[in-house]
Amino acid sequence: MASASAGQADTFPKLLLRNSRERGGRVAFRHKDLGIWQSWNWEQVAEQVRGFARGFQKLGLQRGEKVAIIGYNRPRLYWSMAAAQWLGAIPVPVYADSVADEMAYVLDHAEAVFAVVQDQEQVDKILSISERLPALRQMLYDEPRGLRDYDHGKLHAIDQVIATGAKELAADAQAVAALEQEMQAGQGSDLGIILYTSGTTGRPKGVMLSHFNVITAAEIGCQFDGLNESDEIIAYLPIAWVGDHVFSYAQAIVAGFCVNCPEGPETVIEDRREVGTTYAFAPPRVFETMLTLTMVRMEDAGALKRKMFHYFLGVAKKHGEQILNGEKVPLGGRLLYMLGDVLVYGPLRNRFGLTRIKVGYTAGEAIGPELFRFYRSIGVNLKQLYGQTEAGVYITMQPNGEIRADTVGRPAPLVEIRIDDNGEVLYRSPSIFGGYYKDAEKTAETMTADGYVRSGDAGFFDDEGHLKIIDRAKDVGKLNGGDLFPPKYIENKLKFYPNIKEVVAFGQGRDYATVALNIDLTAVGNWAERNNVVYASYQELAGHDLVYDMIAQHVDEVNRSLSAEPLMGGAQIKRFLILHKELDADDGELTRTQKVRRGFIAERYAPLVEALYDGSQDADISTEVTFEDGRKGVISARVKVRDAKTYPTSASERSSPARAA
Amino acid sequence: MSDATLRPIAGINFNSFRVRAALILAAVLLLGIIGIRFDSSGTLHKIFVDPFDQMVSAPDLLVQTIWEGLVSGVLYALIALGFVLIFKASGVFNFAQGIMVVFAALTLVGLYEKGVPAFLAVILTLGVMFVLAVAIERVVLRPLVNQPDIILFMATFGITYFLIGLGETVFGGNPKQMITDQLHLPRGAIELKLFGGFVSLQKIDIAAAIIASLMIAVLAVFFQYTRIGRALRAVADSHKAALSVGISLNQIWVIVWFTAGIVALITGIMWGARSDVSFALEIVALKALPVLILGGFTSIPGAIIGGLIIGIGEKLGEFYWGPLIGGGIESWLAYFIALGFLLFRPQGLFGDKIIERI
Amino acid sequence: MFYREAGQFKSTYQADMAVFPIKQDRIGLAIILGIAFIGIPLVGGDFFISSVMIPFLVFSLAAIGLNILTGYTGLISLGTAAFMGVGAYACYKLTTFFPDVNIIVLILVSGLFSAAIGVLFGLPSLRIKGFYLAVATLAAQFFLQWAFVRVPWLFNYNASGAIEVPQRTLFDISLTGASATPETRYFVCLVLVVVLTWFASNLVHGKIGRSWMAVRDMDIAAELMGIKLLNAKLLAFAVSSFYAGVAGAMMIFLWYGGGEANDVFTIRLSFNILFMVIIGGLGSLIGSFLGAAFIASLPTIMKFGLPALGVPLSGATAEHVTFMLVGALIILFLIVEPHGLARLWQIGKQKLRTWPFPY
Amino acid sequence: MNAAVMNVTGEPVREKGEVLLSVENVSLRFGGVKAITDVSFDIRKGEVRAIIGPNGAGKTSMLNCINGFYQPQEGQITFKGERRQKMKPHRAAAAGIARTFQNVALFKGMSTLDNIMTGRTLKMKRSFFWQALRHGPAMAEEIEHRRVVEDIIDFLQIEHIRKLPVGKLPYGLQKRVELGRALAMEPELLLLDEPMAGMNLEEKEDMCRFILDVNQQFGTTIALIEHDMGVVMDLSDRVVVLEYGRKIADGTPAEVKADQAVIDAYLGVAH
Repeated sequence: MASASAGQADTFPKLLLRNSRERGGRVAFRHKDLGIWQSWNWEQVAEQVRGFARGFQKLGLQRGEKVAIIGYNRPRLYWSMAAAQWLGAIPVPVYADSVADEMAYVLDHAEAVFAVVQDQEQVDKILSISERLPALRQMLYDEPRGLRDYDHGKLHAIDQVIATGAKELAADAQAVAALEQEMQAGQGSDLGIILYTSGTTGRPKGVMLSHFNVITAAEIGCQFDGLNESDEIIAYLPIAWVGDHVFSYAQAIVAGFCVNCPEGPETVIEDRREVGTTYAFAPPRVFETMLTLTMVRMEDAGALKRKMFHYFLGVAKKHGEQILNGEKVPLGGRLLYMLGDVLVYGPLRNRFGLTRIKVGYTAGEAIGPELFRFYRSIGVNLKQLYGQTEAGVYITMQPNGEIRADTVGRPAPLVEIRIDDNGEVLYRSPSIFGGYYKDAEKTAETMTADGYVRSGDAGFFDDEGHLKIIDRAKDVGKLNGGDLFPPKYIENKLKFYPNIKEVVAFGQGRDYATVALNIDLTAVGNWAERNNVVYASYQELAGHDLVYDMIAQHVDEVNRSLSAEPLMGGAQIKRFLILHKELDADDGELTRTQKVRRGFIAERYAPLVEALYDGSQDADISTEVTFEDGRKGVISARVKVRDAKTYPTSASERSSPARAA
Repeated sequence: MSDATLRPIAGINFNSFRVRAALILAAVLLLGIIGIRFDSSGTLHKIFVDPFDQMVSAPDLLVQTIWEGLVSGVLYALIALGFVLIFKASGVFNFAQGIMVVFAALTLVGLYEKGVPAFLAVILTLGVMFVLAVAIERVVLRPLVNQPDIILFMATFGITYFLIGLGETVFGGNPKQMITDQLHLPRGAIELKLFGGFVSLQKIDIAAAIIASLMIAVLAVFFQYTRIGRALRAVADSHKAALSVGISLNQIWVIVWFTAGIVALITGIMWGARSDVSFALEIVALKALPVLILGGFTSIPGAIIGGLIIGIGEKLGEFYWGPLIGGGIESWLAYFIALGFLLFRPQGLFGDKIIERI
Repeated sequence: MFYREAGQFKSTYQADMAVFPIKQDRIGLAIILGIAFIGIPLVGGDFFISSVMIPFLVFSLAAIGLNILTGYTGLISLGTAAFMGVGAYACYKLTTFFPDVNIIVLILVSGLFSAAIGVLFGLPSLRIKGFYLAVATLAAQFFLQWAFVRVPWLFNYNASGAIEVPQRTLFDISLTGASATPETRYFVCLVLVVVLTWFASNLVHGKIGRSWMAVRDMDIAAELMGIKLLNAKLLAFAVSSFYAGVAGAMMIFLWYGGGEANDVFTIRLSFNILFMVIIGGLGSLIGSFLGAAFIASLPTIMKFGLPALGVPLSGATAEHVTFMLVGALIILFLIVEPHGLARLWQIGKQKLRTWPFPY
Repeated sequence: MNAAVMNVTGEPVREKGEVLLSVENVSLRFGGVKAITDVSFDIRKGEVRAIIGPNGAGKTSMLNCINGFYQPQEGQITFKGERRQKMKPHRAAAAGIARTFQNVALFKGMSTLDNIMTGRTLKMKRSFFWQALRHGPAMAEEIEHRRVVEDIIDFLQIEHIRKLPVGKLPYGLQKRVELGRALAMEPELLLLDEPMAGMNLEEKEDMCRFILDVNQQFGTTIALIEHDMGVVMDLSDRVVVLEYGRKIADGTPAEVKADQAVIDAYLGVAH
């Protein structure tokens, strides 16, 4: 797939001018400001950017220099990217909420000579670190509030910079020509942008992407989902993040659709509802919050309404996804769903601001299948995507009709994927980055000789060629037999059962995998009530044979699914036990964000872990616990250990993983 | 904060306003006098000179007119009294007061017609008025507590409609005769020879004046010397203060509405004795409103004096000037008199000074 | 439930300040107008049109007038019926003086006379407030009512005291008089009401409406904003009386037909219109329509509804019971929803907008 | 980049202009009660003038005299060279005096937006006829003023309550809306009657910032009554101190703070 516009318009400023010519009257940017959606069409945007570029030029910006851009999603900040690119300078968007120290590092490392910022807060932040930024020459700001009395020697209002630039261009034909020349000098292969990744370890790394990289990535996305100039997106994610850069800047310019900037971070939901975006992106937690709020609010509704609501959610669960996928659904179900659409789904989508949604994406972390299916069942075409900054975002995508909750889809167009021996996902495409800025060593570590990029994630392809991400590659361990042991993957599989609340998987350096788990007291308690199981405490319920039977079934199902997956068959659970107490952050067993602390638990419950591996049928344990009122006590129990059935690994281990065309 | 100072509406610019008004009045008079001199058709003469001529030349008629005005004034005052009682204690502008008068009279007559002895009927009617007070407190006031004044005002419209409907349903819509004799009220007239003419005073009117005075005296004693009376006065100042006396607001409302009911019954008897008992009285009862404007919503003496001014004023106006413009001006003259006063004292003759704070 | 507000954004202040910013509301309004202009004439019988719809429209207009004064400006008036009467008699006199001028023009012009009288009786409002003012407006009510009977010039010295509605046409269609069909009269009423409602809506949504509400909510602060209290109040009286006057003219010329003019503009009618405004909702134009529909239809419902329910009542008793029930209903209504039908409407609309959520 | 070059210029030195308003020997009585006795002071263009004093000192009465709500029996008030003893409040508004109230005096039934739009009333000239049409010139005018109001809303950061009825807003926000309404009049002299009464610390800080911003960005002259001495000392250029309706001190915050009469009357009292 060759870039359609690569010939003539191979940089963003050129694309911008193309938009101005071809769809000049269409709205390009909107910003909720002063009570209404202030709008600019492509022609106006092109004029603004042209003036901005001239303003930059006058302030002394040179080809190849870096411009730091800091702030919330604002049209003028996006324009500053285009204006910098116009002159061949490189925009470096920076996370606005990063602390001064981190910002100082990025600005210094990028050798930014200009900083374009949103408001006084950012101006102050940069002033506070200015002695560490010897290269910084000029600062521009978008919102003048509070900045009136600042020394304006090297501080400029964007408005004014654009206005002066535009005025000069209007008066001086020569300047126009010179500016035109500057823009024409730019090429697709030029460095277009540097995006700093907020590394979980170490200093942020500057990912260098050329115009060609970003345009290619944008085209991949646009063609995959058929995005065009009539689409609307709301830009609310950090501008320094590759997703926002590709969705809200690159794709908007490539496809010519409209970017809507919300009034502020706290009004995003409201603003999204007003705009009614057709193309949306949100991390899973956003979707989760919306669903939780929905459920909480519905609790306050009248009994009849609540009943109706849940009834139709049931209908949606049964038929919704099939209808969305275009599968066959019995007429009765279809009619019920239509009714439900009038009464529940339509209004819900409306409240979420997703009425006009064409496609929505979630990425960043694994989304719970329930959550994912909920949105799809009410008619929101939600998809998952797997991507990285280094890839220019896209690695895998979910084509319509092939959308699963548990995989991240097929390799994106133009992307090749290879699974390394240790399970790590490697990828190659025209949109991958050119290297880390000023860090050849890291670049060499990440890029293979044949041009693949190491993702750092472990994964595998299932039978249908869909990629599954298991875990961070460095967290995936090995059993003594050499089989892969992905603890988080096993744990998540079990945790998707409502009866199971927490799971800890053991197996690193052992012969086989085992798990210790917590049942969910609410869910299992309900079950117990229905099945006349009498219990007095969590401990008693957890030790009940029928409960063990039930959990054994879940474990069995998980084993069966593991056995069917390549590379995972060896990680089947051989033995499990149900812990006699709930894991608790107060006891240090969970982190405050409710993640299990595997090592600590292994230590604390050493006798139980021992029992999992020495073949005994039960084990005694006494643990110190902290009660809610702060008192400490000791719980002793005899915990049963069960064997679980394992299955022969059916799928042949694939030596050569699927490759994308 | 304490230096939230007061702006007496009629304070600072009152003087100038009064001066201006006096000037205007003087100018009108002057113009009138000049006009009379050049007045060929005599219209101005008829307005400004003739009536006074008549007053002087036939003082007996004047006295008669004033007496009649006085009597109807007393009745207006009695209705207004009921208003004031309720407004003072509960802040409710009780539009239904006029209808309560009719309703009470109708009940009394109705009961008598059903064969109940006259005085027992009076007691029973009092009982009905008490039940009415309790019902209004329970059904109307209690659920509407803390609502804006206008809502309570409208609710009393509802009461009015309800009482009209109830009264007519139970006792029929036809006018009835008041049982004057049975209640041993005097009949007939006393003829006084005065200024060379005769002035006729209806005995019932004299009785009305006496009974009204008595009732006002009783009320005054009640307010001055009984615990409940003091509580009622307290509640007019502050609801909290009333609670500290140990009487619940709800009780006070019942008492006040009952008191207003008693006043209504007495007014009804007096009025009924002078004319028929029917809901046509409703419109006449509205006359209590200008009386209230004049006297102020919260002043009992105001209600009395206002009633007398309105009564006498409208009779004089009707008798001496009414014929000039077609007669029947009694229906609106009272309002204009009140309006005239109001422009000078927006809070009424005896009303509390309106204070604006900012 | 029916609201799909996602995607309805405003990119100009003009759109943002629209009276009906939500598309579904505009559709709803169009449907209502469609029913009023097409549906009712097609479906409704003569009786329905002349004894339900025309009264409803006339009362609605009067209620809008009073609502401008009481709901928006906070001045209580008990003289609405009298101002309506001024409109009716002015219209009558105008038809005698200008027999060739179109009756619709005359109806509108007669509103101006009413406005002038309204201003006159509104003058005391500068110094008088609240209930005092309400009582002062009674002066207007009784004086004008008296004038309608006692000033023979007003009814052209007609012996019966009645005024007669002359036959007037537009494009050869009789609009008024005996030969005018209920449908024609209904259309004239409807057009007048729709146009005047639109004007009223424009006024209350702009500078003038804000001045009125400012005077209502906090007159001292309003004065310090530079609003001249007397001007704002008199303007409210003028506009209010204009609407009442037009409604009165419509009442006689398009509904009653003259004969009873001297005893319809009574204080009872003033109260009824005040009821409409309060039960409909103070400070709401929609409320004026709802209130008019409620109060105007209540007696009719009682009259025909009770026998239908199997409560046998003789004519007179029925009337008495109706009175009682109306009184009781008013009290009940004030207890249940003191802010009127408009508030119920608002709540219902809000529920639909947040559907399926309860809030 | 050189930090010094781009630094804040520090507390800007305000040029105190000519006298904008002067109060000369003003006395105000209510019946026999003297609220203000023979008070004189002036307010200069561009300054923040504080009026302080114990409860009942006549501070609010003073403001009421300045904006014409009360007419003093004696003395004169000169505003922009125009000398007068009497003035109607709406005339004061037209002359360029706006104010806020100690107990918020908003139009409770209206939205934040409409409340602030009310402040533009004097500047809106379109006739009744156009208003009734609400199209063409009337709409254009409405939009023009809406823009100004939106700037104020943005300035005071009350975007999120733009369309809510003010009656239900928390107190702190109501105070802010009231300030917005006064600002919408584009006054030359802004009278603030205890702008921070009843606010929590954070709200007070916000309000202080707004007041300073108004003074600096728009150059509005401000006279304010305030009880919080810290606020008064921080905000004001000059302070006049009243006690029992008489002036007992007048000067810079530092001077007033050191004045013995003031200490006795006011500062000495535990607050």
